[in-house]
Amino acid sequence: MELILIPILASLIWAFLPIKSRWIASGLSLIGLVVLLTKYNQGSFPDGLVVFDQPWLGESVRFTMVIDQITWFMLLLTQLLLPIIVLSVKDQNQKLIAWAFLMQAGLNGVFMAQDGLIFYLFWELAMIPIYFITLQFSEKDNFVTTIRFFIYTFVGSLAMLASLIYLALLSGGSFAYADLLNTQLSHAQSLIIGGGLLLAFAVKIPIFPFHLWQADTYTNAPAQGSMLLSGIMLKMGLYGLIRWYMPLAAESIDFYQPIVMTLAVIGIIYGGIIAIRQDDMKRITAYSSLSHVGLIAAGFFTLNASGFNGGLLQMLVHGLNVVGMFLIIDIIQKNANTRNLSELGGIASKFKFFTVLFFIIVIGTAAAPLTSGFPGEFMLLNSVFKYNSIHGLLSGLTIILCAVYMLRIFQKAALGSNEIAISEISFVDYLPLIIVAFTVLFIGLFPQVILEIFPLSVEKLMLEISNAKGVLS
Amino acid sequence: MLNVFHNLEISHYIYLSTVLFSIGLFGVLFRRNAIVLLMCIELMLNSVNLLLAAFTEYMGDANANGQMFVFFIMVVAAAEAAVGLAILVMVYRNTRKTDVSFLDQLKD
Amino acid sequence: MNPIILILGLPLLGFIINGVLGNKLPKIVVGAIGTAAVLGAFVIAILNWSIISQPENNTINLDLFTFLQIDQLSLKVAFQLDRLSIWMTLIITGIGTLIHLYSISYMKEDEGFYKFFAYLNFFIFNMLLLVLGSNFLMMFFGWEGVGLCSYLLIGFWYKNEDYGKAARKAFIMNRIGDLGLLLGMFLIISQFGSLDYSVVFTQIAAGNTSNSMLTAISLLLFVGATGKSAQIPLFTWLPDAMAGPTPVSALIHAATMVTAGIYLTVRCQVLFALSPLTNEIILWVGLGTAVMAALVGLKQNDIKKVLAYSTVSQLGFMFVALGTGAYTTALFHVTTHAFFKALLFLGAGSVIHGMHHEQDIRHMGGLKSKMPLTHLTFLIGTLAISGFPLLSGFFSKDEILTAVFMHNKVAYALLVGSALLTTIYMFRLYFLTFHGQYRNHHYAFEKVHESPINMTLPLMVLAVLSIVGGALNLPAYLTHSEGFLFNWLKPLFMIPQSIHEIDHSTEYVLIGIAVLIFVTGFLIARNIFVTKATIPAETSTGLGGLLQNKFYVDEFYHKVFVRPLEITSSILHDLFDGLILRAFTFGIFPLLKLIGRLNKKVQNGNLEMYLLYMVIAIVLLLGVNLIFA
Amino acid sequence: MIGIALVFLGGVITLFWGLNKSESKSLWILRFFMLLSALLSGAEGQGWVDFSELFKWVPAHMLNFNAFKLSMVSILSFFGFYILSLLPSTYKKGADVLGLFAFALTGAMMMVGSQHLVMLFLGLEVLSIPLFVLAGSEKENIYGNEAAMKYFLMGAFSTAIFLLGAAFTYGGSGTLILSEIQMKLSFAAHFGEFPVLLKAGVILMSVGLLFKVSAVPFHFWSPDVYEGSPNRVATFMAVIVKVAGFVAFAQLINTFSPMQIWINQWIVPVSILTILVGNIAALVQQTVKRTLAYSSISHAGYLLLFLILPMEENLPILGTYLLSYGLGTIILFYLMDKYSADGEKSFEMFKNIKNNKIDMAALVIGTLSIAGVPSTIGFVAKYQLFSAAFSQNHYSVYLALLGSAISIAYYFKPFRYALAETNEVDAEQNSINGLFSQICLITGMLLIITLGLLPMITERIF
Repeated sequence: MELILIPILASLIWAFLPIKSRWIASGLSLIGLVVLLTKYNQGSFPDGLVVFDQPWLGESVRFTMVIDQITWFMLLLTQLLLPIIVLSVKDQNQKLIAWAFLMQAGLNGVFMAQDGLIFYLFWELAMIPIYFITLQFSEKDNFVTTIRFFIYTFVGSLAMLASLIYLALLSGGSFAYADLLNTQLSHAQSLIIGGGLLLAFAVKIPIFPFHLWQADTYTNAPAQGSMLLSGIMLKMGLYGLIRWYMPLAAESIDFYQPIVMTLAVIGIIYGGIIAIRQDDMKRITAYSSLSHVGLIAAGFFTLNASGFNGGLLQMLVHGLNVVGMFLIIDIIQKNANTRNLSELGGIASKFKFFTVLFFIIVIGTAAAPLTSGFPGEFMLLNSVFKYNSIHGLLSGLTIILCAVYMLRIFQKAALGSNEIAISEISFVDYLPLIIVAFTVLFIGLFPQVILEIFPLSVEKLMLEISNAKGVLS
Repeated sequence: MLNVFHNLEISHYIYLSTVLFSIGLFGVLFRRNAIVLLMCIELMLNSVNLLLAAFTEYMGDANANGQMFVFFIMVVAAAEAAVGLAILVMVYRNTRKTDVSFLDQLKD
Repeated sequence: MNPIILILGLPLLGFIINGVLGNKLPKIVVGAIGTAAVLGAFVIAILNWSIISQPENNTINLDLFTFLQIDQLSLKVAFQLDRLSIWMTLIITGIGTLIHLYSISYMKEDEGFYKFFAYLNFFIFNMLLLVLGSNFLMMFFGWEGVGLCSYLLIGFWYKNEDYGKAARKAFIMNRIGDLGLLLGMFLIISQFGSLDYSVVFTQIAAGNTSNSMLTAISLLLFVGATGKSAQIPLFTWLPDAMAGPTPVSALIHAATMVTAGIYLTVRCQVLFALSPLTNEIILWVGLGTAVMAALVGLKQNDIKKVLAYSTVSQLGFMFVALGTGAYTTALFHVTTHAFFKALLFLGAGSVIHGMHHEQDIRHMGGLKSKMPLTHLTFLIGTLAISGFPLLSGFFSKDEILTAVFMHNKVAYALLVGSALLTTIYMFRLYFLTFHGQYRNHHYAFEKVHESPINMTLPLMVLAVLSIVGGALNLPAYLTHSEGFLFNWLKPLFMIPQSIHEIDHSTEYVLIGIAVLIFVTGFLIARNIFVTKATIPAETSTGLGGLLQNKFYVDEFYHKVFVRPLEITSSILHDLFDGLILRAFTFGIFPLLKLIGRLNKKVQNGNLEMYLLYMVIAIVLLLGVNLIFA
Repeated sequence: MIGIALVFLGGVITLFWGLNKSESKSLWILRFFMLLSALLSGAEGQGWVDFSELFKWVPAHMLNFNAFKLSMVSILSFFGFYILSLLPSTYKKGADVLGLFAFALTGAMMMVGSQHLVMLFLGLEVLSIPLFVLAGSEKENIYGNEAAMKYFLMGAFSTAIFLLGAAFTYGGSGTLILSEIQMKLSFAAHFGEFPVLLKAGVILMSVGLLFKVSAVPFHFWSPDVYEGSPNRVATFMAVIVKVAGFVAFAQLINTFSPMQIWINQWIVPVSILTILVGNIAALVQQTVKRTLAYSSISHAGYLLLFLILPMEENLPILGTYLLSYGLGTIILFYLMDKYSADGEKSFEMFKNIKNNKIDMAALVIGTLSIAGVPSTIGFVAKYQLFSAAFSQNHYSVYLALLGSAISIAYYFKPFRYALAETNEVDAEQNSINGLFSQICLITGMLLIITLGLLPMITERIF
């Protein structure tokens, strides 16, 4: 519970007290991490530990918070990324940090909530800040794109709400996860309910045809907004996929699996192909993350252990890498006042260390062995290949496309002859990058350390899913 | 003479008041002058009064709810008429018109 | 202390030291560290030779930790030092040492000196990872790692856009191959539930795997091999890779990395031996590569480009050998080729260094007098590669030819032709560079100078090796027993490879043919470039033009793959993403706004209309719900 | 009951005492009485105090308040108080006009408490007639005049319709007491078919109420009248009339609950129509005030969904929704009123709000609540209403959700100017609001958030 209260408190402090030091901010955000680490033993329960449980609204809704291994891992992802992001906030928009904290609270809630409506509540709560961040701290008037993004995701959320209400109606008016899980659905019902949930998550992830908001929002949002979005928010969708959609509407998986798999694979290639030609670094990152996240979604939908473990691992990795990319973009933009590859180049001659970090993150994203990108992608591709060799082959193309556009970024931004005027990179700018680069190498070398976090819960989850599927068939 | 009224049935009253009501209604729809509109509305109200009275008589309601209602309606109608005319005067003072079709400043 | 840790650790250590504080250290120290690291690895490998060579338990294993554990499948970071890997290790570290030594003065002026040595050491580390790994995953790590290093080293002079392009091209083409390898690994996982060599190979040898499956796996692995070893269709990156510093070309793009494909095939001998279809494909791909590259080599004027195409062609030879099932022979040729091709590249480097970065052979000539050592060693290299009797190249190539002759006469004929071409273009290169009169007007003949000792020393060592290298696997007709390498590798092969029984008469005929080829080629080249002293024209036409432009393969790829991809990308982004999908998604807002505007018509401020609407509504309500309901 | 008495008293006092005086003093008197009534009836609603002894003389079949209705009365008077506190005077002298607010509020309470058609009718009129006057209370304002005229004519017209319906009902059932009508109906239900007179009656009476709560297609008056009349009056119409109207409406429909299925047949379409028209029309509005008017229409649409539910056990839902709707609407109207002071009517008015942190917060919270975004009471209300309605009718709820998705597009328009730092701010226009309204505002925000996060409180209230 403190994982929700502390950030809210911090956000209030930041919103109304005139503090301006990002060190204090990241200090505040580190508290969450510390608290979480102290909870590791709680997180080690495979079938979850109830950390908070109070009636919220009538008999139907209980404010239930549960931490199991997967949850703990997702919380880790959040608490790990937030300090990095907060540390990189520009001085002139410190107020952004308040929103970031609020969002942290929402995310923690989303990951811990064990009650349908509470889940939805935090889901929205986590979405509000990003909207305000995007609107408030961007360079130009981007109301239209932002409102589109908001409505787009809001429609998805409402579809989810409708499905949850429907589900609760069938489960006898209770939103408790267990009851929803034990509700048996007819085929038609499962299609409607599953479709609603799926829509919400697919928009958030985003899976191929629902990605339109992504590129626009990334390019318009301030770098930190993009980090929060791509680093953590997208993971909400993926988490929802495995924790809420699959077990609850398992009867519909057989129907949706081929559709989603195909769409995801299309998205993988689609994003990759588009990314190789873009000029705006943020756009490239947006489309690359479309393809990466598509791979994760595909991996989940293969419903095999390799896919689940790899997907979870890749969530963390992708979060770190994409945040690293945005950090780099932010630094470059701060100095060169542009992020268009055509106008960049020649950083390497001035900033060797920066270039090294840049390169590490680039190959990390391109999933070179001994970097963090590889193990997750290996497992995911393996699982997709196991599901269907054609899908496997097509989604395998991502390692080629990804190499193409990532190296292109590196080439055009860092290498080359022309000299862009980068004035100075302070230590505060370096620190988050260093952390990310370190994780890239560490996870690349010892992925098993991460995989050790959540094996039991994954097994349990997959068991639940297969049982729920079994109910109908 | 009187018994003519005695063998009137309830249906006649209903028809009559409906006709009256419709007259008022169409008046409201097709006349432009605010005063006429006001009168038409009064006509509608009174047709309702007639109907209520008739029903009371017809059902032999012991404590005459309906007729009691009639009095309330009359009172309210009077109050309404007063307010309406006041508004009308106010409008007339500002626009020199009593024609409602000129009231189209407020629109989307 | 497990030797593998040292063998792998020393280069890694060198990489870390040079990479972290190389810019603080003086250049000589940096060079020393780099060289010493590799030399150390070499020495340790030598020391462990005796252990490996014992007939029983002839492998040293090292299990570090579990990399991934996916329910049953467990992928370990594990290494093994067996007869094959130690052989490769010796080649890599041995030649690596020499080239490090060479680079100390070759790269003297470069400000990226420490970076260069760090990269080189890192490359050695990855290459060793590739050959020492005891499962496919480790090999894949090395596989991609060397690709990464070659990317870094090709683009070493990062200020030059074209070099950067070449580097990216190399990496991406390798990635295409890697995808094949990756998919092959997935197939292996799904089939055998493990990636360890021992498990997989024993299961294959047990022979309860469907033939089609084996073919599929081997084909996918071969796709990976074509990428790394620059075979058709993925060869175009190697000539461009010459953008890198010459020592890099010598080490990576001639001696070691490009032979990874052959190593892979030899390592999976049991797998390939059981899938004949794949072997046929390998044979013909290799053959095609050998001939095609040799042809192109005829018309190149950049000294390094010629050598590059010769490398491609030689790799083709090796794959032909593999295709015929002569695995030892392939490895033998790998070895000898490593010697003389490294020698040639280093010699070329010495020339370039001596002529202050002039690479066009049309602007050379008559250097014999100015740089005698280089000239002599280069000559030896040329002789070796073009199969001068009793030099290393002669034996290895002859074995290949013999094997092909037994296998398929047509292939044999083509390969002979390719060998002939080899001789011709090599001597063309040699004559144009060292004979005739000096043809460079920008750089005075007087300033041309011989390279310092630590550059020529490696040349001499390699020259010696190129001469005696043949001794490693002498043919039966000399020793009346199988060659040393053959016996050395024999315990490794779960399926004994075919010893082509061949009567001596035929064999002598074949040898005669080989010698004949050499002589003819030599004479042709001499006739053209010495007697006639022809200087290749700037641009040649007809067939010549075709060859000079490398059969327009690059242009073809660009037209057929790159360009369409770019166009698709633009179309997808601008048209589909930007218009169609957008219209379908966000088109709803204008639609709603339109309806909203219609409402303006209704809400027009007119009282009577309002009343009318209300009355209509009432009538409808009453009518529908009283009469019709 | 005590509420009616107090507010009426306050009204009378201000009427006579405030004659030709400036507002401020009499405003305080009025606020005091309204707050008092809110507190007392609230307390009575919770059963802490009991005033029923004082009002034994009121016939219970005419006017009767149970716990829920008492809470509604309390909320009504609180809203009255809140409106009068937040929205300042628009005219200098003539505080007697204030009395009319009190009387209108009295009428609203009568509607809430009515057990008898006559009482319902009286409440309706006592609520409406003062509003006719108030709409035109700016005598020189031509728009005010037009608004008054339109509102009056259409109001009177709808009254007539309502009365016809009442007459039919009387004819059909022979009584005007709601509970007896219900009894008669449940007898009739046994014989299957219901008398046509009653059906016609309920439809016509509903039309009268649909007009009051401005449901499509009886909504035409509300945008125009809101726009024409002073902000304070507009707020009053938007909030008080709707709250009272819906409580009465719910009760009326409940009276006819035996024919519920038949009623749903036409309530659901009307509700869907209202939701869609309200939201879509709001999208294209230029002025803030009209947008708010249409937003209130769309909320009427959501609320109509309540009428298809069995009333008794769902009353808390109605209460919560009305509470949330009132709070959000009043805050937004307040901001609109405050920042349109310089004549700017479009959404650009909000670009000056950056100077005032509290107003900013109010804008954010109010908008989120009215848009039904979680962690506000608006979400709790919407969720409860929709999930209850879902059990009766799926499609209407899906459409309602769609509607609330659309509504985001106009609810968040202010932020374009309020947040974006690209817009310049004229510094002298930094508005400090008085301490009192400050406190009220903060109270409102706290209510929204607290009830949003701890909705169990609302269950205690209703």
